[in-house]
Amino acid sequence: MNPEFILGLILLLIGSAVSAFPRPKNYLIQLINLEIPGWGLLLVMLSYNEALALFTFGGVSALSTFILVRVIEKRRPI
Amino acid sequence: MDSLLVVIFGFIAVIGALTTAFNREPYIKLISMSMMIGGIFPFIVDRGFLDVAAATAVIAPISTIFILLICRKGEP
Amino acid sequence: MWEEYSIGLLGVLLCGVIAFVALAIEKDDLHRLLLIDLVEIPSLGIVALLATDLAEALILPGLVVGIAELLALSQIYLVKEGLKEQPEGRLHIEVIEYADAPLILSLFLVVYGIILSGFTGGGVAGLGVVFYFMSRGYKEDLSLLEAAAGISWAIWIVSFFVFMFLPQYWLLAVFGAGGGILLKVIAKMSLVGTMWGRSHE
Amino acid sequence: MLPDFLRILIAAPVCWILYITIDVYFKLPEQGGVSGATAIAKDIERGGGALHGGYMMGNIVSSPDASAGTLLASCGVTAAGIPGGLFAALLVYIGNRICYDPGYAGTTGAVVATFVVFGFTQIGFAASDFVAGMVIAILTIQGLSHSHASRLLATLWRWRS
Amino acid sequence: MSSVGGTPLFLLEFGDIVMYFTPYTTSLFILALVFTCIVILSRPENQLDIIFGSDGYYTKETEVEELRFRRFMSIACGLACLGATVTGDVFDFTLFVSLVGITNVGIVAAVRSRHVQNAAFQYGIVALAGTVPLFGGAAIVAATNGTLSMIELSARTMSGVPLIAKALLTLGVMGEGMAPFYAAKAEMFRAPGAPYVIMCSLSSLLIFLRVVEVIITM
Amino acid sequence: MIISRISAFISDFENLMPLFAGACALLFIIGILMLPLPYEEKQLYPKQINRSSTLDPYDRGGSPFTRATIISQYPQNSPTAGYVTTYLTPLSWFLANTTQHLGTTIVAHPGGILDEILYNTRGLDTVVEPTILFIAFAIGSYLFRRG
Amino acid sequence: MEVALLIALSVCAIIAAYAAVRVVLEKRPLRKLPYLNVLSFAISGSLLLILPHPLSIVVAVAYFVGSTLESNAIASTYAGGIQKDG
Repeated sequence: MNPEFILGLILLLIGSAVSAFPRPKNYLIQLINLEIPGWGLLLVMLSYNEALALFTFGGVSALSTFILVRVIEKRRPI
Repeated sequence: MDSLLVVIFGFIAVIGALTTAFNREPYIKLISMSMMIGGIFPFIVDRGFLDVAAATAVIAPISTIFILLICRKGEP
Repeated sequence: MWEEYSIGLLGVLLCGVIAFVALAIEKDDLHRLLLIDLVEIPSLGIVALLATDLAEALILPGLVVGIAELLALSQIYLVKEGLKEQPEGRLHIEVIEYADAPLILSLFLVVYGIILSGFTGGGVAGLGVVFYFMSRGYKEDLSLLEAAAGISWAIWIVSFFVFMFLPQYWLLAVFGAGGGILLKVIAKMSLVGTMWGRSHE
Repeated sequence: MLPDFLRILIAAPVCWILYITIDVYFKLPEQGGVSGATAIAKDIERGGGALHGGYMMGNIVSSPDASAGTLLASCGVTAAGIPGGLFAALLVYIGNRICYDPGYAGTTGAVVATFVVFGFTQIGFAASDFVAGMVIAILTIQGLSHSHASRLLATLWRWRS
Repeated sequence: MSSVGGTPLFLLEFGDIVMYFTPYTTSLFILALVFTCIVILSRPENQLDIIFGSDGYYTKETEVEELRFRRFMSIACGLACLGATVTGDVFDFTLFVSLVGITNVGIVAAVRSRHVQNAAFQYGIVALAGTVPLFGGAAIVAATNGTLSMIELSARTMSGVPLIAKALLTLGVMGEGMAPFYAAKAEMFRAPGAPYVIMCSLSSLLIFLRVVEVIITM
Repeated sequence: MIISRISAFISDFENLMPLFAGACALLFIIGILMLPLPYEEKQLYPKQINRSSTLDPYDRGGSPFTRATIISQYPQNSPTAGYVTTYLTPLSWFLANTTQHLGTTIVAHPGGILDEILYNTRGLDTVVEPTILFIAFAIGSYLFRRG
Repeated sequence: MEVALLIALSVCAIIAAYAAVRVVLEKRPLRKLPYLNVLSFAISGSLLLILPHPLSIVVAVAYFVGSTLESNAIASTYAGGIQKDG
């Protein structure tokens, strides 16, 4: 149980709670909230020294943000 | 890492996450998220994964710029 | 015997419960799509708790697969809602429009991605390409990319059979596999970037 | 050999003078480099500050200027001596290109700071003192009171012009 | 190895992943193979609608490209079924099942009708959510037993696979195999290219049958 | 009748998603209740961390073109397992001899333990994954081009 | 770790914590950015001091430039971007 692990779990829980029930409820807020559990998972991976997985996760989560932005942008107004 | 430093950086990350989570303004959320990421970086560097840290530092703002595309432009 | 594995599993499963409850009561389709992105995180978390090299070998491709399925679903969503109007798709600020930020950053990411190779390199380099396309509003013919993806898939399959049936040539197969997957993932991800523009023709 | 805290407290004003001089010399307080910097300046002026000081603070926020050059150069000297500092200067130049800035202030600051910090290491200071000193120096401008800091910077700008 | 499917007749080894052909899995494999061949060979006919009250009729226009795409997806689905029926590794099985899921989404989504597109989207969401229990179940199996190979797992005298992992795997397969619920609209079966829709149902049936064997064996 | 009502509920595909998500949530809660799960210490491909090595998080022993010992499931099926783990390209050889903290870059470059697992011993997994990628992008680009 | 490094690191970390508190307490988004700037100065200083190695320079610069770019983009987008003249 190292500090990264505990911190990661805290961020994971906060993040998934607020991105499951965003407030105010719109797509932009939910998309921003989605970043928090991502960074939490990154810390959990860090605590197990899974550097390559962490790295790939960083890149891929940015890409998935882009994909979701593309959908939301086409669906204006938010 | 020293336990004092762990507490401080953990505090920055958690307080950043909480502000990101419970604020209602998109811009303030993005600023707080940047703060949270600042708290997380020392942990990555402390493990000695310098290449991962450098690349992640470049990727994080790109992700923010993607999100800025849908923040309403010119509107506080 | 509440050791670290069980505690981690508790946290990750709680996240899963929260996400699935939200998914169960959600009615709006786009919110569902966003929640699906959330639900992926606990599943990766459960795998990450395995804490061996095997865990990483299971996470890496799982990530790439997750994003591919997300892309397919988002495209189905756009088609089903009939959303075709042009998004503006550009950010009118100095850093993107005038500065060299997109060029330098994407160059860095692409070069570094090619050095990395494999799934990781593909993801990183693909991100660089997507960022460049996004900021410059560039459009490219899709057919070239698809051909590249097909060829790289074939390279990878050949390398797989070399590994399985001609193990003495493993060195060749490592390079074939790494390069093939790199090319494939970059090509697919750049497809995302070109889709940012208007639809073909 | 001075005690540790005292060395940091001496390093802070040295860094402060260094980066303020270079920033004012390269006319950072004249106008905002990007629209974000201008907006920050206007916001600070509305909060009771001075416009030209606000421009400088906005420019510091939105691109790596001499203060960043000083910080990163002293980081470089801490890690690898003079070559580290010059390498940091090169990276700061690239960073300036990324952030839509001509890059004179940041690079000059980094190069000058490399030699200043190296000079101080010869008389018993540690390069890491300058990292902490620079953080304290930037705290006095950006982190304590925006209105007072911007008025101070505007006064300095009036002398320059 | 003793399992419900009988003793393996033949093992096909790809490194750590061993495909095993017991009588049970072999029969599923042959079924999948036959249907894949049917899909490859079948030429979907054009559908005729008779105008009521007269002798006239017209042919429903469908694009060649759409049919070709759906046929490609069906073939891929058949190949995925082939893999899913014989693979001897839990994680590999989950991957093949998610491949079946995404190809089924493709088969449904290619139809140009808003209603069907909506069904495809809903099914796609279920399929993507289904990967969560699938991967989770496989990871729990690996963590509690230290192996992913079904042959190893069935060779253990005392089964160490927790019940929750089995339940997660089953639920995941149910999520991926929900295609018939979405395709079971009359218009889908009446639409041109119906053999491809039957492929959906068949693949779901096959992966259901296979997951039963997997969880009993473990 | 209750059965007809259930079948009416299920036949509307809008309702299936909430049903499935609810089932997943329920199962996860059951999973939490069953929790302290025993973690098997004897895992395949275990991690060893050697902080002083230049290949830091991925140092699995061995020098180039020798065999490392890999704890895989069926060692007899992969006769060359262990060579890829120790292999370093010239670039990564240079990096490994120069600096201490670039272990991730070195392992992501061709060669290394993850390439061993992904391409060699568990290659079939990796065959399926690019195929999923391929299928998903085929669906996306087909729908995009059709407009 | 040397004493000088440790003290410098503690100074950086405490200033980072102070800046974080100020970021949270400030109400207006544009006024938060200078405090965020202090935070990123402190963090990039401590990144190097945690592990003084030549490669850490790259990490510190990458983090600093990334954070600056982010602030720049946020501020410019908030301000409305490039004003079209004429």
